[in-house]
Amino acid sequence: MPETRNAGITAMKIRTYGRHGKEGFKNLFRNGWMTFAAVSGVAVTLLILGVSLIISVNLQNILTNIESELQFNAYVMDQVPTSQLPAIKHEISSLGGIKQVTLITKEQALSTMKKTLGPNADLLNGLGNPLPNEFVVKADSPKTIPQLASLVSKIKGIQKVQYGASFIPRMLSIFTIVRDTSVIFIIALVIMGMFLISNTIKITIFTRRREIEIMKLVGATDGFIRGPFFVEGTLLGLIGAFIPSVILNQGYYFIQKNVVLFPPFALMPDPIVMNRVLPILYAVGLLIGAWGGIMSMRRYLRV
Amino acid sequence: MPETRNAGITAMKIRTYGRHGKEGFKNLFRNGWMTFAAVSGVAVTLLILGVSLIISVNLQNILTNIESELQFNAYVMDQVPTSQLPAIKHEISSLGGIKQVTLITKEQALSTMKKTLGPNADLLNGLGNPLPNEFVVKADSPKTIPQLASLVSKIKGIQKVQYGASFIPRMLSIFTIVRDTSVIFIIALVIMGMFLISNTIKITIFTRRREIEIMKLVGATDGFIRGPFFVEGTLLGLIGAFIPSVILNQGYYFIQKNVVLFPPFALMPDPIVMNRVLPILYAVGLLIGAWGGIMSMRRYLRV
Amino acid sequence: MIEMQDVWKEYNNGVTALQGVSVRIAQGEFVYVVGPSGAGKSTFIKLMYREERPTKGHIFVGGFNIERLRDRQIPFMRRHVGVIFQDFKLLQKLTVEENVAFAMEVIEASKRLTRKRVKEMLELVGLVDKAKMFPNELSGGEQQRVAVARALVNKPSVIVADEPTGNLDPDNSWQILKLFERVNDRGTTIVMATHNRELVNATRKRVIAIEQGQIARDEERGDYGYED
Amino acid sequence: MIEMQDVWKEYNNGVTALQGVSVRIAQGEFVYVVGPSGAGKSTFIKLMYREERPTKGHIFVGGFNIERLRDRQIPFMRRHVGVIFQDFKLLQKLTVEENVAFAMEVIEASKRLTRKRVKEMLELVGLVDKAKMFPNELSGGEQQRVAVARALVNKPSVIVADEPTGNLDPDNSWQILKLFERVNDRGTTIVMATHNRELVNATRKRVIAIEQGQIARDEERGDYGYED
Ligand SMILES: Nc1ncnc2c1ncn2[C@@H]1O[C@H](COP(=O)(O)OP(=O)(O)OP(=O)(O)O)[C@@H](O)[C@H]1O
Ligand SMILES: Nc1ncnc2c1ncn2[C@@H]1O[C@H](COP(=O)(O)OP(=O)(O)OP(=O)(O)O)[C@@H](O)[C@H]1O
Ligand SMILES: [Mg+2]
Ligand SMILES: [Mg+2]
Repeated sequence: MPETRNAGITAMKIRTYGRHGKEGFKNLFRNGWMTFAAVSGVAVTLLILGVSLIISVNLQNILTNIESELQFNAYVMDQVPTSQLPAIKHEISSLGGIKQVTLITKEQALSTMKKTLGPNADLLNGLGNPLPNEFVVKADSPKTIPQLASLVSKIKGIQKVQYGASFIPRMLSIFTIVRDTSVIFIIALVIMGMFLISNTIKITIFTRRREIEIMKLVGATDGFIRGPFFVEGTLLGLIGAFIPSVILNQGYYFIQKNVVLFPPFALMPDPIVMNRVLPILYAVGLLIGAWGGIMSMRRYLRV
Repeated sequence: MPETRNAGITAMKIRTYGRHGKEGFKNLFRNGWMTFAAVSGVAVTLLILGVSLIISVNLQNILTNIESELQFNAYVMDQVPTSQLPAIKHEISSLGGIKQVTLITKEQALSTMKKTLGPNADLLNGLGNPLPNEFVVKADSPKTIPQLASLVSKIKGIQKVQYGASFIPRMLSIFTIVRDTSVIFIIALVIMGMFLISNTIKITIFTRRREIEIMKLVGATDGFIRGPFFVEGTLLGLIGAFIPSVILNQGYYFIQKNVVLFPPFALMPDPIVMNRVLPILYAVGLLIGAWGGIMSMRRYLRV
Repeated sequence: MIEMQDVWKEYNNGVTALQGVSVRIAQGEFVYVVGPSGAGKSTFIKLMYREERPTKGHIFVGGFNIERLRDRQIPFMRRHVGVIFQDFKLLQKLTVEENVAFAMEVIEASKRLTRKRVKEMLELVGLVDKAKMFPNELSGGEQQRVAVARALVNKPSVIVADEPTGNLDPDNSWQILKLFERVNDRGTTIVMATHNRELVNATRKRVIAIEQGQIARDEERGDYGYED
Repeated sequence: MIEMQDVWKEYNNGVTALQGVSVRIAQGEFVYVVGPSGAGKSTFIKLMYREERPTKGHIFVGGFNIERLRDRQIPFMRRHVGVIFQDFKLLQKLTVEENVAFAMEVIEASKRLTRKRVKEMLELVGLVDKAKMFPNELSGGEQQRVAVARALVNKPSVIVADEPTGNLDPDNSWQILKLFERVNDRGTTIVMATHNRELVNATRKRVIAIEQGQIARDEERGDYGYED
């Protein structure tokens, strides 16, 4: 026989891809409860991951809402005439990082104060208006508030700037911690989820190592053996992601419709959350299902 | 041969228990990476469970802290003399569900107001003190605040009761939701964790079904076969719980020492949290490891 | 004593492997079971230690009424029957000596006795130097001899062997057969399914021929038959 | 053509199964490999399709230099060698006909040809009526015949068979042997390890006797030997 046989490696026939698809699909059923165990393992893992993602996404949103409500007050000097207030407002607005500037005139402030004092408000009568004009300033990011406040305080005509000095840094540190923690937590969870899923698949394939070895001994190429496993793994990942995605979608829709929360704490609308969460679930499921399966069978191909 | 053979069932010898222990321990090593896969699966699942438990425990604590700070104000009529204030204070305190009552005299209130007004405080001069005496009342539970407020308002000498009417119910609904959600979430997570772990063990044992069948055919009783599996499952659960418990303990200790948070948001001390979380981890790990293993091998014993 | 009364066996897939088999084997007999591939020999043998259950009929083995046996009594019945399986059924995670010892641990024999008997048996089948090896490190014939050793180590009152020499060379086959004869001389019943014409014809014992699930021939001091 | 040049095989556990084996088998030869249990016959055979790799020495099979083969070329080499394994190695999840067809799917033969060849082969080994059954529903001999069918279905240029009649009655064994002879007549090399003295002595072909890992005898038209 000629030595040229060594070059006998050819591309796979198209028909063979069809076979892989069919075999992969069949295997799903032939492996019976083993498939069930693997799919349900993947589904449960992704469900946990999905719930955590949804919570995290909403948490981020709530934090953003609250942050956007953080503000400080700038009191205008008494001697500044009302006509000059728009100019000051404009000056404040033109600082970088300002989101919104609202003028509260001394008249508005007084009526608010009267409301606060309630029946005792009479006592303020005949006093004139002791209160100054003020601006309520909202910043793009709460982190910049101390800095912006000091800038604003230097604007001509501004007497004083006031903000919850103790409150903001405290809030900020908690926000930062919650946000960072939740991001770390989610990343860790995705990694662990991937680990759990690939673990399940690894064990599942371990039960079929003999099968793989036999195929190899009968002359199957690695690609030929991988084909159906790839299809099977993909389907497994797909089903394993589909189940939690349906549960999450329906469940979240229900909760979001029925639980009425007030603005800063409101749940984000269903489609926005799902558009962020579901792709991650499918990506993890599919990737680990198909790719993880192929990887963990690799060692049994060395026959 | 006599029919009396049918009664040949005897109790297991003590020596045999020693053998089960030894064999179970040996199997842990003989099954090599399979044991590793199962243990790490259990460990990761319990780690996720543990982190969620810790977060939940702290969340509950924070909510309790915040709740305990919720309060309302009761303004005293102007005509009530200062000498009668202690009596009113006592009357409020003696209502059920009151945690703390603090008197803020009109003088204290005025100085606080002056501080708030800052440089404009001068404007209040020569006005006398328009502000009333007031009591700050903290309740045991925020839920009772509306009710307590209405009771206090009926006390003689009390002019008016004021609380963030819109704020409290809104906070309360969020608290209730967060608390209930986190409890449901944790329960669901425990169940899913149990499912994942028993799934892993089920697949692990599936790979050994032939082994179990052979033992049965060679004359081993169910108990004899279960023995080493029980030991192995117990060890597996124990190790699988030990790893996350060490990680959680060390990790939480580190975080709790290094992350400085302010009172209502403070993290609970390490020992208190761990005393609640670790027993759950060990219980889930051991229970599912030993009992789940035995259960899932049952079907292979029918030979 | 082994007795079957009009035993039928239909597998789940509809194959009828045995059709009305009745046979009586006295304690201490040595019986060959012969017949073509797929005739029902293994099924016949599997019924004796209840790996398979008959669809119909009664089976008695050494005082046990096989179908009436409660689940928890099965192991105790099996301890009186040493089985050599056609596919060996060795525990892959145990070494050769541990595989043989397992049959004795199951009956909670003392460590000392176990060690002694295991050593004896491995000597008899010629595998002392492979004692520490695992089954997948053995040749086919060596695995088969481990299976023989495990079946005999407990001195069961009945030995059923399903082609115990299928993977053995004539020399080793003869040795195993002589071992069986010695054990048989001590009063142990032996039922052995075999394709080995040489052995059967040379030893002249009772031969039960099974064909298509039925007993076609049952001769004292018979021969293998099927000569062409 | 199969050639071995001073081949040694030491397993990981230290057992030396082959010690300096050199042999040349021409294309179209029919060779029996005989020898006692554990002599190294299976090892000798496993080297030919690279289930095991030699510790030392060179092996050539049908134009392939076995040790030099790159990993991705191995499957293509194996397609020229039909193997009947001592432990059958059937795919438990596939039916009988699927098991046989698998060897043809691997070489991407057309569906029609596959169906035709599978049917032919099952007829030859007498298993047409068991085509839809799974291996664990077959008797030992039936499984062995499936293994034979799978090894032959591709018309490989070399067939290596490790005790292909170990679980078969004499009748079926003869049938398999005749099948081999027919295939051999068409130019296929056949290497067959066997313990079946009857077959070897009745057909008189080249006999290679392996003892303790060495070739003890290599005779054209030899007999089984080892008579007592
Ligand atoms: N578990 C099973 N499920 C379904 N059918 C079976 C099963 N085991 C055996 N059979 C069928 O029962 C018949 C008898 O099988 P058995 O194993 O008893 O044959 P045998 O005489 O031992 O053959 P051999 O000599 O080849 O081992 C065969 O046709 C076989 O296909
Ligand atoms: N995978 C393995 N690992 C370690 N040792 C092995 C392995 N396979 C076989 N051996 C040893 O190598 C020697 C030869 O084994 P081999 O299977 O080649 O024998 P054989 O001639 O086929 O015997 P049999 O007729 O019993 O099948 C034996 O001593 C066996 O214990
Ligand atoms: Mg049989
Ligand atoms: Mg061999």
